[in-house]
Amino acid sequence: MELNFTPDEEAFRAEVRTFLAEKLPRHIVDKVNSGKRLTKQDHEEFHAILNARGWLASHWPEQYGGPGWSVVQRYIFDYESALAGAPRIVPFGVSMLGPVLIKYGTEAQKAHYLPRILDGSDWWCQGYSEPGSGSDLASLRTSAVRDGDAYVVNGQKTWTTLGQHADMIFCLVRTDPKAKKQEGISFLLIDMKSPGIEVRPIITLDGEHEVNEVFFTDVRVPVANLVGEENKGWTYAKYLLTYERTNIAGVGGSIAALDWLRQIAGKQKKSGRPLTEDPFFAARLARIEIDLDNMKTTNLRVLAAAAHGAPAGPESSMLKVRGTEIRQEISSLTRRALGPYAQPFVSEALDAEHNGESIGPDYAAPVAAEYFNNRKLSIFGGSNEIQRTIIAGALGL
Amino acid sequence: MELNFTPDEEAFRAEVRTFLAEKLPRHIVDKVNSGKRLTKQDHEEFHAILNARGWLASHWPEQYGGPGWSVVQRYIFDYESALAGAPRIVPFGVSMLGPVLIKYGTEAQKAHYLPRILDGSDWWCQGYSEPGSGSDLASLRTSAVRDGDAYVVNGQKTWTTLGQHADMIFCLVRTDPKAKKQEGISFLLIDMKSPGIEVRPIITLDGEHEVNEVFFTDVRVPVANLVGEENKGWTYAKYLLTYERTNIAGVGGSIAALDWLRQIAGKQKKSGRPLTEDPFFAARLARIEIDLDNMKTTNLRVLAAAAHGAPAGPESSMLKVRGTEIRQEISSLTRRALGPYAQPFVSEALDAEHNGESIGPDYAAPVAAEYFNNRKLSIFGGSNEIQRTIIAGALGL
Amino acid sequence: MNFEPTDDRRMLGDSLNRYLGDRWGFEAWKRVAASDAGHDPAIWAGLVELGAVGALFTEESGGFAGGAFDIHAVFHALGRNLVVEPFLGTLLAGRVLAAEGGHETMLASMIDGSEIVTAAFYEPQGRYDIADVTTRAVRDGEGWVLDGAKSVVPSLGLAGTVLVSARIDGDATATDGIGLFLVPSDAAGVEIRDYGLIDGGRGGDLTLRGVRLDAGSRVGGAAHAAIEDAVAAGIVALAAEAVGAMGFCRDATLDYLRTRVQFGMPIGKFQALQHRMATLAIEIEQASSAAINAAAALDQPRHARERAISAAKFTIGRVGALVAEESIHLHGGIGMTWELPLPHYAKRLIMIDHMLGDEDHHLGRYIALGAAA
Amino acid sequence: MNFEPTDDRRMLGDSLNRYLGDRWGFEAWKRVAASDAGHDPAIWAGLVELGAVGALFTEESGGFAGGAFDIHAVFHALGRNLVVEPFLGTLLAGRVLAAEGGHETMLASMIDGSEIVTAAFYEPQGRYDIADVTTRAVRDGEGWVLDGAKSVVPSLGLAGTVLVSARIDGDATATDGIGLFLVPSDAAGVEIRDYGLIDGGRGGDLTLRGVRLDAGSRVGGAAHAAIEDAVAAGIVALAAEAVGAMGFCRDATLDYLRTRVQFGMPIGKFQALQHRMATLAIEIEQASSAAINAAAALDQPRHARERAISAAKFTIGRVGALVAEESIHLHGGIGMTWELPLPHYAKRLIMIDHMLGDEDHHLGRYIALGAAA
Repeated sequence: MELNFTPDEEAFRAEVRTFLAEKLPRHIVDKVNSGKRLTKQDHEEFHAILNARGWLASHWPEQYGGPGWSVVQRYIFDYESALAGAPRIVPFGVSMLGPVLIKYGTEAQKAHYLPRILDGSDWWCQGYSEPGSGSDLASLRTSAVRDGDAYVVNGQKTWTTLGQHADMIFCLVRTDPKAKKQEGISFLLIDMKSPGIEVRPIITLDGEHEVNEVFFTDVRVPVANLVGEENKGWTYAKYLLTYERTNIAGVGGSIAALDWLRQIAGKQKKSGRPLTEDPFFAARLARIEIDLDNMKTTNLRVLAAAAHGAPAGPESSMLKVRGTEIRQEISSLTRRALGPYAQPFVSEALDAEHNGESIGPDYAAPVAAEYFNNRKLSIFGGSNEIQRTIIAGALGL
Repeated sequence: MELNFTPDEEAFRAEVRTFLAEKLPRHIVDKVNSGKRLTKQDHEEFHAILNARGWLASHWPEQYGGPGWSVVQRYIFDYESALAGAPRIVPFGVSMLGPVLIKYGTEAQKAHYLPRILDGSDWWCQGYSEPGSGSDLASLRTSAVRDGDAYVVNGQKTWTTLGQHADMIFCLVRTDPKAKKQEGISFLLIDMKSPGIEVRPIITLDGEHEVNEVFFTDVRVPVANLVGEENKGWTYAKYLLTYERTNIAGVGGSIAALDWLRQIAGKQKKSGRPLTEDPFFAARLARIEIDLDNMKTTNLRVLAAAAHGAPAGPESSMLKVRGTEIRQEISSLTRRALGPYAQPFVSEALDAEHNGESIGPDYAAPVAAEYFNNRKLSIFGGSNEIQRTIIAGALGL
Repeated sequence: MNFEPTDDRRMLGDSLNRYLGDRWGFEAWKRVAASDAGHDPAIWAGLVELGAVGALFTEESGGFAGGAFDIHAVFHALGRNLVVEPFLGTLLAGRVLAAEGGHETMLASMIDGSEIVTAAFYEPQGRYDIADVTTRAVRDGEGWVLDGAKSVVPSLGLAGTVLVSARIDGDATATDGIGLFLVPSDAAGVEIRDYGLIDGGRGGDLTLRGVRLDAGSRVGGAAHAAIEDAVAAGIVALAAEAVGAMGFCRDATLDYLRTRVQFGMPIGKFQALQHRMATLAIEIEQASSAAINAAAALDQPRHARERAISAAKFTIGRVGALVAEESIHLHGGIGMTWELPLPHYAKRLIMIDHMLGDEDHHLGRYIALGAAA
Repeated sequence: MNFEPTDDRRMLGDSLNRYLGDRWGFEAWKRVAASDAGHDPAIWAGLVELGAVGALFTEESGGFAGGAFDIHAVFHALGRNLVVEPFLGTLLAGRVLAAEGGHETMLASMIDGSEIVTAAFYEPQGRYDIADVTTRAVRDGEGWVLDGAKSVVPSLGLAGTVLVSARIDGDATATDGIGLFLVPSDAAGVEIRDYGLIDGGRGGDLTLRGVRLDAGSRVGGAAHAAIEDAVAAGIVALAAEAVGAMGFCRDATLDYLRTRVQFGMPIGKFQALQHRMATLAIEIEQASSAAINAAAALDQPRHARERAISAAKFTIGRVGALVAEESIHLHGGIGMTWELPLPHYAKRLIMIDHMLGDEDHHLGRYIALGAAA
């Protein structure tokens, strides 16, 4: 039993830390750490910095531009990045589509799209969910009908995260309406500038615009944009959903969030003493800190098993469930810590350019909104109920 | 909105208190309050006292010997009895079979059995559950085959509480093996001294003998002992299960248990101070006290609605679920309160005659065993899952 | 024993619900919540007309009811309909004015809706402690001079007058030595920072710099007990409002579970969701009982009253968070969207926990009151 | 990073599990748990033979391993097999003797199984506080006289010698001024009250009345740090034992859910039970991680060690109760019966929380250690 990283891994960690200290722009870190909004440019700037170092596509094979890291290195990179206040890498191109193209794409698709993901030419978004198909993804109804050298796509996608910035969308579409529900689905790459596409914002409960609806009306998509075989899209979709789960528990992000919470709770006062000295709040804080410490080890155990070649089990579902529960609880405690000052909400205060005086403590502005926004964590990415059902199945129930 | 009892109800409460103070034997109260075992004689003595006053069968119509109480009076009686340290009335004859006979029995059955329930001539037990049919009661398989003027019964019942004391058992038996599962069931009254009956103890996890298995091998039961119609037994069984739920939340018992817990926690020390001053323990205690106070009002709201003629809804299921959760939590806190002295267990110390010096505090002996025994509360009487399903159904799901 | 509301209260609740059903609704909420005023004068006038303010006060104070269950009835309807009008501040301030007497004119203006008065009992450093008062009131001839700051005052921007607690004497957290003062919002030295709240209402920070008040501005004498009583009434109100909002969340979630189809059936047929919904229904009944207990205790002696008040606020906080989080979750993605009423009710439930003391504050207080018994 | 046990530890664990599978089992447990000794000399001898005691101690102390993960491996097997032999007292006492040095003969007898030594660190008034020591040790010429009482000492009735903490100096709860003494169980003035425990093991209360000991009976000097270290090792052990027992409960419950048919299908097909079982599986993984964290921290500096130790004991207590209660509940009535192994594992899990400090004790300690950081 060896819980420490190897000397090589420790050296790698040091290299990552140095890189982040030197290259991660201060203005982006400040936004992340204070809960301010990130612009499209912020994301692009960060991606370009990673790409320049060859670290953007951490899980791609080296021949396509990946750095050739082990799962442990990938974990270390994600963890250290979160602690350093880096934004999460927008996953749609790099983490989701990339591996699918690498495994199932044509040579032409790989040659065209992979470099454009790396250099930021294409901002990708995901067209999976539909209004009628949430947890039951395979019930999707957006249709693609072959017409000469194109598919004609009609339908609607929803919860398209950052779709407002996107150049391209990868979509699951129904190409065989008569087949059983998983069997008539294909995987298409669609240019967002195609005639017949309309993107409409969905405003979330916190007033933010992060997700969208995407409507398709007689959108023509070249047959060359089909990935793999027609009607086999479900296979690729499942591959995508299970491929990259190193960071599914979000341990680094939760540790950073917990640090922030601890700082806030140390500054907030109750009966003249720091809130951290209130036994009830201290107990809430200690419980989540202990649970997170345990999960950090659970996550490393899963990684170590994966590194030793153990087959994937229900572990990623376990990490997803508990990881999101922990993150939600940290958000909830941060909100509680603020006391009455959780109530005020001035949307403009979340823009980095905002110069207004803060209402209440200077860390208060984003807290309640972030708590509400984080309610999505247990819903998106395969709801925690779907994950529990997967775990139960793996347990033989 | 009037949360207080009426003056008449308050007068009744005073009458009950006086009665209990005068008539409830001290040696029984001492056993109840210190968690000692009750003997068969203790139960019989208490029943006889109630019967002498005409208060044993509190929900029977007056013509059969009931006191003619309202639901509120019944609640007050149960509540005050629990607070005074009275044992629960053994329910099988009085609370379960009685109402079924009154509604569905023949005149001869009523004339014979009801007085014998009241005067204690017959100790009844219940033959519902079978090894293969727990939550799915209607899947029972004990068979009764008509043979002349008798049914011949073969099969096995289980979880027969206090069956070791019983003179009679009321059973659900299958009389039509070809009918759909609820439709071939009959309700039989069986003399426990019949040839072919064998009672075997089931020892529970705490080492106690409270429940039994009852085996039937070619047991002849007179046809006169059939209640109602053949193959209609499921109707009577359901009536029995839903008839008497005034006290399903067990508020009085939980209040008494909480008082006991509070006394214990006041005597236990942590860092030289009463355990009640420890913030974590105080929080556990306050949470359950508040939940119980809320449930007391929830219970009264249900009773008031029933008294005003509101139809029965899922409320009794809600009271059963939360009532058992609260009682289990009180047991759990009492165990926690003991600290290291929850561990010792000397079974003989639970006998009233036991004269040995106590191990640790004198209140410690029954606590852990009672905690483990109370795990049954969420299982028996329709498991809390069955109740939640009933609630969901009533909510239109 | 009778848990049915009286006919008067039932009629009041029914008429408020009917009026709000006709004239108020989610579109109106979105409009008002996005506005700078955070208040709809027409709705406020309509509710005043129906007696929603008068019902909070006794006849001798110029109202027509004023019992705890009247407050309960009004705020239950407000909660059920997600109303954001300045009722809480009106109740807190009016309750003190009515108890102390001598403010009939102001109360009459509050009850007829022509004047909005709110109450500023909390301070930035004081979290939820009404005794943690560092705003100073210093004698100035016959009058007073006030200096200090008050945090997240409900509906501050709408109020013409603010009832402010200030320390005349004693240590920063002593219950003795606190006075109450009526401060006109346009008095010299008063600075009001008005802002929106995340649940759609409005609040504000109040800064007082050398604000000179005349002798008549002082309300009553030693003020801690009066503030505690007003907060108790405020908690009766918030508890009822929360129960009203919980009822909406329960019904909306049940509707969704019955109609949303996934995997070929309504998701309400999935047992895991059924059982969670059953738990939610049980908890809402418990919260409802807690709110009733608080109302029933409002006229009891202090110790019994405050125990029930803290028990209720604790329960409402605990169950409110559960209802908010579970209702959003059971709705899935759609529960995260601005265009659905549900998440705004959820936000209101969460924010009620941040008003007049949260779960932990009241659990601690309940324990302390028990130890003092 | 490698969470696989070393080959030696895997072999040790495998051989213990194999031996216990062959020679120990539920029928044996029932026999031993009902006996007055609460101990099976043959099984004890067999486990000693396999090195289950020697593995707890380093080579220089006469053992052959002694690392935290060796302790973990042994106790995991004990937990998985519901063994009730006197391992915990042996570990607690032996750890102190090994650390202080000079007790090679006694350690050798403990490791070869010929002598059972236990540790009495807790007192009736002291709950879970090792510093709350009122047993007095008073100088008597070259020797000592001990007076006092010790509570629920593990395997007391089996022990020939008891390592007892006693106060030489200082206030009743001071960490300074505590000494440790080896007390022969047959010394004059020693009274042992031996009793069964609800989980099937044995414990005892120890009373000391004017017990005269010679100078050599004192072990080491200031004892608080040594006791704390021994308790830390004891918690590493109990955490591993608990995780072993949790694994059994999980597997037994899964088996039951897969085979018990109700309403025409295995109850493990009911989604509400599936999701509860999934939660249980997640929690058991978390508890397992907590036990690993504690073991990994045992050789760390005090502050880091004690934080991880308290975090683990808290986690084990919390998850242990959940696993115990849920496994019984998911079994239904059959889970309440003596004839099934499951409820006895559940009892053991609950009782582990009552040893060496419970959930609340260690949560408070974890917080205090954090504040002191």
